[in-house]
Amino acid sequence: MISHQFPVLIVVTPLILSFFVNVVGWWDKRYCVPIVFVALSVSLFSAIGALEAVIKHGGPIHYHLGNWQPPWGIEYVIDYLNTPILVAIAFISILVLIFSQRSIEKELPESKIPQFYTLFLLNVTGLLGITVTGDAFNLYVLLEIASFSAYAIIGIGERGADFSAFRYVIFGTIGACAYLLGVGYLYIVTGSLNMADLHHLLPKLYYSRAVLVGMAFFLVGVGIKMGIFPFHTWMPDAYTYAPSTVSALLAPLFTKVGAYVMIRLLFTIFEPSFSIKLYPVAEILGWIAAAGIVFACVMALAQSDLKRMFCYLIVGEMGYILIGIASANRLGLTGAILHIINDMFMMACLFTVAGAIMYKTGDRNIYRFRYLHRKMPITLGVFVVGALSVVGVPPMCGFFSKWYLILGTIEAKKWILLGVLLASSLVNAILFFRVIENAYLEPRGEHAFAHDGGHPSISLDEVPWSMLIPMLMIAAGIILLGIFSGVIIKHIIQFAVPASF
Amino acid sequence: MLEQIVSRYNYWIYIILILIGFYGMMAKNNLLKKLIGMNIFQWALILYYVSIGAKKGGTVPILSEEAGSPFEHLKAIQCVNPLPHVLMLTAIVVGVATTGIALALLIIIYRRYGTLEEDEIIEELRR
Amino acid sequence: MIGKIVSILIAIFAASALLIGVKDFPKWADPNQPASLHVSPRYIEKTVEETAVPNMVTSVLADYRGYDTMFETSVIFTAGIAVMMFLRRPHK
Amino acid sequence: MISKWEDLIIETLCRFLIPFMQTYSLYVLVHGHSSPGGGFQGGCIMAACFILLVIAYDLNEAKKRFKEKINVIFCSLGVFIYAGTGWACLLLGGNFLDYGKLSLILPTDPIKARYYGMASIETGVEITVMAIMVSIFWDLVTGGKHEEALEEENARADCK
Repeated sequence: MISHQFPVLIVVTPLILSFFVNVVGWWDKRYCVPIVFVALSVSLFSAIGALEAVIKHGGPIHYHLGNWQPPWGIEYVIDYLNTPILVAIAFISILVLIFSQRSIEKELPESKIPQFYTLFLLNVTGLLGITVTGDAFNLYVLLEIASFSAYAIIGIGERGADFSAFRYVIFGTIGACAYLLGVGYLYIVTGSLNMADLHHLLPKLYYSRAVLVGMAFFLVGVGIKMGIFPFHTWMPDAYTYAPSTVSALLAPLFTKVGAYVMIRLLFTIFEPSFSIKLYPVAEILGWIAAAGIVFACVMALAQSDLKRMFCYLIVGEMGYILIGIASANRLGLTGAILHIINDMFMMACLFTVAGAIMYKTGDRNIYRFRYLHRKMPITLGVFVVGALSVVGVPPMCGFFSKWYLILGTIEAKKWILLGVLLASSLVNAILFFRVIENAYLEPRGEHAFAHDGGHPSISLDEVPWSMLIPMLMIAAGIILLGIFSGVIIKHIIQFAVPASF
Repeated sequence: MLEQIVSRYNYWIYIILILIGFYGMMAKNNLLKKLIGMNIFQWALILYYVSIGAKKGGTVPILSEEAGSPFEHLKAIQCVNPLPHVLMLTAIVVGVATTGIALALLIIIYRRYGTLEEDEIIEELRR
Repeated sequence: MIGKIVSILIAIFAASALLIGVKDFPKWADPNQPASLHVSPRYIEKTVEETAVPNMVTSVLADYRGYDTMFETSVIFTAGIAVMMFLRRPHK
Repeated sequence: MISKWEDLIIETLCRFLIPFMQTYSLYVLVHGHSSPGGGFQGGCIMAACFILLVIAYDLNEAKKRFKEKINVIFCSLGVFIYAGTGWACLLLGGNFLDYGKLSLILPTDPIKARYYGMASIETGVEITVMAIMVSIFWDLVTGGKHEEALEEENARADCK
């Protein structure tokens, strides 16, 4: 019986416990983290249960909220596309929570901790809800919950965070309103808000201009939220100035959930025949992606702030996912979906490392990382794993999704996109080598008098275990995802790609 | 053309409002004015949705219990569409919440930088 | 100044894109528009039968689409907590 | 704005008006099922009378009637009632928010149980909206300083 309720438990448990966090935190701040941990664990458990149920059932499972039939009520749908993403969201948010304890203690005043954890939990609730819902308007409401909590937890960061949070409010509202306009344009011509119902109703109306405009605004809205190239301007500032835990939470999850919504939109609400054949939507997305990747590479090379460099990297990674969508074939889309999950782990890895370095040294400038490998060897080891994965070195997961993306572009005969993909991998290698060089290699002159095993003044000064363990688990996750990517594709993602490909 | 405008004038008005709001959001230098532009933008959307719900000759979507037992005979055509109204209740709440958060942010910004002009804040941040 | 002109152009571009869509809309207040025919009739005709509430807006808000409203309340809650976190000084 | 005006007419009028506003707010809440109204509207009216109290008297007076600690609890309590109703339905064997299942514990049939389920969630909405609106008002108007801001304002008034 409980297994039947998994889809809703994923979202509702963190929601109801987030109300407790605020009240309990008012009395004693120590209970905040355990409550959040319990909530997210139940979510993770339910998400794994849902994944199992989907595999056992062999297709999408519908859950009717309030027991109303879908076009009238709201339904939750779990299928092969969203369950792996749900599991990844819940897993990463638990790790970031464990990571957050010490980092937040250092970066925030004590009186703000209960509210911070309330918003943390609400944010994860929103992201999980976006992923699981099957109703276009419900998605909007959840998007707003996720965005509001994101505005708030970004705004309490260091100097400059408040202003970038305000810019994020403005951009985020444009994005959400554009999404709502898209829903409205589809609603006025179909009269329905349910995604599956829209999927059935829309083919008759594919030549209506209202549907085309609706889709365009959908894409713009989701694009702003996920930070693809021309709409990314809010992102680097916001994620750089946010507290390091917050960027470790939002950077991996929020943008990727946006990418998921885009795939839902293009292939569940609309049919592939509309978004690829009738109008050159995929073509346009491909060009935007290529431009975005080039732009992101150039901008990332110009940064000396570690977090800001990663932010531009996200813009590039979003471009990869768009390339997978734009190549419009089975291989490319497999790569895109796999890359959503892999990129969550990769970005979580990089941003937690940035947070750890920030915790110990209070500095993010990559030119001041000298001797860091003696000070924090494990942190830098994790960083190297993440870096190799982003560059695309075989045992790590980043290689496999990139492999599928490249195969997809070859099959679609989109040579420019292929060139961009390969070139950007090279640039990523340069990018990360720059950091590794600064952290690992020692200047020649000083090396001479430190021949007996290290500079005397630099001793081991690693971050506490509560930060190391999540980082190591993420690094292990990257390697395991890489090793088992064949299994994941064969049993899950293969079925997530629409059948018409 | 004129018939096109007259028969859909609500939608034209909402687009004009969106134009104003969007311009305010993008072009104004003062952050509070940006916020006002954002509010106009959101309320324009609400006008749009409520316009969808309208029906000529439709009455309010509330049944009155006094007049005999009219419940069985009610046809959909007699009442305006309640769904957009419900959706817009949500959107109104979202709008209020956005305004609240943005105002709180503006108070912090003003405390920290002593101004609400965007270019002055950016200059202050560069320093 | 250039920024203002660019933003006017972007705004006009967005508005004209919206206007292109408006051409295919049903007429305003048309009782036979799709939005009035597809999902909403059940809300109007069956509300008393199924939920015992004569106010359709309430019944749709709280029952048929009650899940939306729960998150809508959570949105208010989120905003309140956010403002509290931004501004409130430590409690004595 | 938050300090004392000491205007007899305003104070008396507010003392007269506020009970009626609160009653009206409850009326709007309870009659939300059969006439325009509901939790949001009622909550806003209820919040308005606390805000009126702040404007007519001062912040301390309002905080004496509506303590900060109670406000924080109310913020969570309302949404908790809403989600808790949903959980009750879930625990009684239905889907989430399937109020019909409440008939197992309420002495009514499933259709009428939906009516009571809605009444319960509207109450939750009213509580949250009221508490949050008052809390946002306090924070925005005093810049989060609450009593401190009041003292500052009084000191400034004394200087004049």
